[in-house]
Amino acid sequence: MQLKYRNTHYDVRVEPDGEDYILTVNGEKQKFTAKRNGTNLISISNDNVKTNVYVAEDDSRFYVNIDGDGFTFEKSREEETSYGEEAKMSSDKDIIKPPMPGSIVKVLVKKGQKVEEGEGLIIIEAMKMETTLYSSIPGIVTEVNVSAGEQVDSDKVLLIVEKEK
Amino acid sequence: MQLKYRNTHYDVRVEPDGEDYILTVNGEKQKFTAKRNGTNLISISNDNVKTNVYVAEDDSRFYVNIDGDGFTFEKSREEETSYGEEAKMSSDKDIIKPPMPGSIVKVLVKKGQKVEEGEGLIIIEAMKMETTLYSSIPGIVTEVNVSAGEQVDSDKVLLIVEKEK
Amino acid sequence: MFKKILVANRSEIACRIIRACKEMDIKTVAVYSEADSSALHVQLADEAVYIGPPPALQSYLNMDAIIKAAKTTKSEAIHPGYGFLAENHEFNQKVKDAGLIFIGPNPVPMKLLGSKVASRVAMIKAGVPVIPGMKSSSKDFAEFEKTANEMGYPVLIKASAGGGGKGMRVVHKKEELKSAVEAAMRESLSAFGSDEVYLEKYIESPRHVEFQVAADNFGNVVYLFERECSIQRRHQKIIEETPSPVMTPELQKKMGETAIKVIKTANYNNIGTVEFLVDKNRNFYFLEVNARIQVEHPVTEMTTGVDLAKLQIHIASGEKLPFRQEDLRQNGHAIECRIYAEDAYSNFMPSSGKILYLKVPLGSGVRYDSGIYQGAEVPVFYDPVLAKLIVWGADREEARKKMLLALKENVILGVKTSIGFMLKCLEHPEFIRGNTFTNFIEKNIKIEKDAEGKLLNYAFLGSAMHHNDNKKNSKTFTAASGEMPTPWQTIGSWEICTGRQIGKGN
Amino acid sequence: MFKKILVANRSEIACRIIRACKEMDIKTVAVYSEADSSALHVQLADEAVYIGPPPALQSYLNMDAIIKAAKTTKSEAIHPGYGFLAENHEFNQKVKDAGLIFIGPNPVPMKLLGSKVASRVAMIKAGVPVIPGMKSSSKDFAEFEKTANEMGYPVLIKASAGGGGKGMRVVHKKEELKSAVEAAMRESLSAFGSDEVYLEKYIESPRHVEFQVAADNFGNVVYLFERECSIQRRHQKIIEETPSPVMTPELQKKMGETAIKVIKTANYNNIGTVEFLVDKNRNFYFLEVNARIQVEHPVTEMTTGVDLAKLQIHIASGEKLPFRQEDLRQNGHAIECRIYAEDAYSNFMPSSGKILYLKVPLGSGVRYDSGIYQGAEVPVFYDPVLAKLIVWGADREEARKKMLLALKENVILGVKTSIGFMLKCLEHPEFIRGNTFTNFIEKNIKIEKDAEGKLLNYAFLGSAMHHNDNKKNSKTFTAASGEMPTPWQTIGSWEICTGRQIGKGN
Repeated sequence: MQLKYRNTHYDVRVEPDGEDYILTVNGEKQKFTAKRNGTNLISISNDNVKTNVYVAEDDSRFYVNIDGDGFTFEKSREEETSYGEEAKMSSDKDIIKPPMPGSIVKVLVKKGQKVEEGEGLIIIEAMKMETTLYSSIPGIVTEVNVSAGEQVDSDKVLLIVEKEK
Repeated sequence: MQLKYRNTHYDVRVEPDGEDYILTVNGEKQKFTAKRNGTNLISISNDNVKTNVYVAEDDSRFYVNIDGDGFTFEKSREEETSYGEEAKMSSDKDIIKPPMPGSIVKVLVKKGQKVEEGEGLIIIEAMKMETTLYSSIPGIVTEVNVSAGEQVDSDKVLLIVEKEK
Repeated sequence: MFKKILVANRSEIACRIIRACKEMDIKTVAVYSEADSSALHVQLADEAVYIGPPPALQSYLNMDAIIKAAKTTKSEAIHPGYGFLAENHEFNQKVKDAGLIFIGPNPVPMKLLGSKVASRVAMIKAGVPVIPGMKSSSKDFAEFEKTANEMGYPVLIKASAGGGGKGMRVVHKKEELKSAVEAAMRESLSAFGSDEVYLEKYIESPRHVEFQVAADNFGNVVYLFERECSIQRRHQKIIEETPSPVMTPELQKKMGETAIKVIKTANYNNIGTVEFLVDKNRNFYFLEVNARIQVEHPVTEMTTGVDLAKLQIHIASGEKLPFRQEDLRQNGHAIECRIYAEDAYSNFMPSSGKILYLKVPLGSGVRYDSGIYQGAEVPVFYDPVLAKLIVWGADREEARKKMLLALKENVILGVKTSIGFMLKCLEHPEFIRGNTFTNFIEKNIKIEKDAEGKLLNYAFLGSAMHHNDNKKNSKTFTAASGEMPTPWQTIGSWEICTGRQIGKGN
Repeated sequence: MFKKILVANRSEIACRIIRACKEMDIKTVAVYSEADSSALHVQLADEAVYIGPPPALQSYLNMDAIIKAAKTTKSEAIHPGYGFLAENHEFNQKVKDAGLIFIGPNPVPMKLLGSKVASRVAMIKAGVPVIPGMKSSSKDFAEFEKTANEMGYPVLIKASAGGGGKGMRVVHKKEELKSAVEAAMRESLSAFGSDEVYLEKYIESPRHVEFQVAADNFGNVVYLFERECSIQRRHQKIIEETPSPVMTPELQKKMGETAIKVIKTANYNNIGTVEFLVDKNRNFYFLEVNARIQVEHPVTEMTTGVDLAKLQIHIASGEKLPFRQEDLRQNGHAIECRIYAEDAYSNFMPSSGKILYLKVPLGSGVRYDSGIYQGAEVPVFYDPVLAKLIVWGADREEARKKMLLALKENVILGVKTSIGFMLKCLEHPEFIRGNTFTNFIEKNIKIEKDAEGKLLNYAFLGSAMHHNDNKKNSKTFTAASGEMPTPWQTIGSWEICTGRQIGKGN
């Protein structure tokens, strides 16, 4: 399956090998001793030392906890395996969506405006805290879909910044 | 649905009635305000006082907890709705099965032996405790399927006592 | 300090010990039988070693397999918990012989105290008050009969190696004596590997009051006050508390010092419990020493602030006691309820199955020492303890109220539990008054379910709504529940008559 | 004593108060917004009243709806918890005017102390040491600029009605002042309904040490010792402990008596918290009084044995304090970690979602004050607190070890949490040494995820195995996960740059 973790894509496969499991990540194989140990618990043994990996999933993500360390993996669409294409896209275009539903405090830029990498675009309030969303690329604001005071859902595209061609 | 609780059968149906629910038990109707309040929790309101009913089910039973009071309901086979027939059967015949897997300590009766109601039939040890199983009817032991020392599962028929015809 | 400890136990006490080790930066090794491969203690430990098939004799009582597991994993010490091999002096010696540390007393005092009879004799000699009875165990039934006739009924049959009510029988009439002795021998053999039983005078309506003691390897001994454990069913404690409602500063001092005398007489080291019966006139009789950590140790921890599991490990590693008698104080009141998988309304018949839903009780002053999790299987092979619920309050009434609330919040679905029954005990006016005697349940609690028209309807409504939602939400549900039941699931039923068994349903 | 109390709050503190009431045999009424209809506090209360749509202004800040709910349910008193209306003196007065008891101080001292500026003035007059700064709040930016220029940067903008870091901004340079004042005003308005902010000198690397006090309606005042709450992110406490590592008996007595002076000066009643900053030379400055129960109150409860929630209710019902200063004692050490739904690696961005899996931490000395359950939704509308984890140990190091273990055992899947981040804090040598200053995180904790090759592979393996098992076990799974994602779920990503925001990522 295709997972995305911190903006990197991983092709992850696992197959049983006797009592063990072969994990293949981006083509690289490793062997582990592991067993399911409860509804949401996989225990992995290495040199007789056991690590408990707690896992849950919903439609779009895996949530993992290992001794207090959390990992969230986005599930990628299975069809969308051409990494190069997407990477190019995301570095050419910055689609700004809110981290969670919230309300727009202030829009800091206008359509057509030139912005620097790291420039603040919009201030959003969610859970009683203000957060500024920044552009990850230098470019031109090509879309502004919200205005101050608006309530927005987390899949709403607030703004798009595109690199000048 | 058909439920069995403490050797009594109940025909239980529920249907929504606006925001409320109509519960029909053995033909008698009552109206309740209730709502699902979590995966295993139904909250029932009566005169504004809320009672939390926790429920889980498996293939054969419902398990219910209300403020520490436990209820276990056996699910009856849907087809088997003729109560009279079954009641007759069970009062004519006592099929002794262990309450849980365990090992037979001692068989107190022999095939063909006459027994009184409440007479001890067999001693079983489960979870490190000895328990005697008694006959619920007076009759004749018509089957003895185990002997001392044997490990038995909970669906094993240990003994059958039948009323003399 | 040890680097790695093997915990030769299962369920809540194994988890308790593993957590203590983790806090001390000691690695832990769990052992498990086939029935426990996904058990909570296996999840929790750093390593886990398989030691045999489900029956305890082949796994948790399998000395060689356990010692081998300790050697293989390079463990330095073995913690036995309670039950199983905890008070087996042979195992204790074998552990020593294997070059490992046994976390508990030395084999010699353990052997002495492990024999209820030998310890009685030693304590009588030392001037400790004991209950009249047989001087030693016997296989000669005539001897039981003779002693019983001399002292008069009722008498009590006890397993010399016993504990937890196993192998124990009260006999009220001469005619019941023989079958009671036989049953006690069988139970003792199965539970402890020894069929030695003996007989003593049965003291009616006493309190069971025990003193926690701690002794290091340098002769320092202290007591950490008492626990009252009078609420018992089938002679097994189910509700424990400290302080005891009957305690006075004078009695506490006197009993505490007697407990120290017992420990010194036996040359005992590490933590242990000196059990007494207290009669209505506040006379107390030495019963026995439990040479291990007790199920009910948390109530002492909650009121003294001393971590007894860690203390065991510190003492076993050769450290001195970190306090003197005058440093110890009781603070507030603690109560423990043992949550068993059992059906209080069928003679406390153990219940097994899968934990389909678990709601852990929370709140201030609430402690939950658990051996289960949602989804866990409760196997039939072992003691049916699921968890222990312990609460602390500034006084007894606050603790009692807290316990009522916490019991109601502790929802366990999938097996029958003793929770509802314990609520009845704690709500009883005699409990509130502190009138807790060992016959409390027999005398005060009706072992019948109340008529519960309203609740039953609520339960029906909840079940039906839950079922309908399940049907809606899961396409697989119908298939799963539509399996053909075996004829035995639907035809007939088994019955267990209560009240005619020797245990008398208490 | 009251027969019925309405709890005008949500999440863990509402549950905490409801449990206290239940132990006192007081019936409870929960209120809930549309987003909370299945929330834990609603489950727990005896009754529950709907008070409005999800936004707090329309529900938990809706005074009339709440007072109406209290009247309708025949509640005699309202407990406000913390946050929302807890320190709103208008609400306090309205409750009184409606013929109900407000469980907290009287409106007059609340109004005085609720204004940081007015209380500063009063305390200066009484001889209590305070931090230099503006005498009152202002809407005139020039006044901010003038005071800042006079005292020199860095300065701190604070909401007069504030608390929990809301509406607070540190300003290091003149150019940043204007936008900081504006942002603070907006935040304050949205969080507290008032845009009054003021400015004071920013004391670098202080400790935040606060004293719990209790005052009855008869002039009796005691302090229940201190809590150190220096570990903060975004100016909000996340780890609290007692005793403070910096405390000495002399300093404790001096600060405690100053706290009592503050309380008496304000004519304050019921429980409250007097906050101080302590600088490197152990000088202390009065900051403000929190006229309510604090998030971190459990560490005081664990070390003194006093139930503060119950004490609030006793005092409000007109009872005298049940103890004098000399009866109170600190016992052992307690630490609290606030478990927030937030992403420590994205500037502590709040996270919302569904709790897909919850494993409550257990063990001796562990308390979990929770507002969630497995299956619960964490709404986006409120403070993202999920639970508070509190541990008690005989000393600081034992408590710290216990907290590390308990944090690791507290598995919450479905939202991001601060657990991993707090582990880093507690494991840091400076924390172990007790060097806890308010800039602890900024100075010591790298807000970046470590390279974690091995763990990442473990996480992949666990995810893949879990996914495969799910596929096998559920026929509905494929359908559910096979939904077409929107293009936005897969194309592109949003970014939040840290370190450039006024909050500076601490």
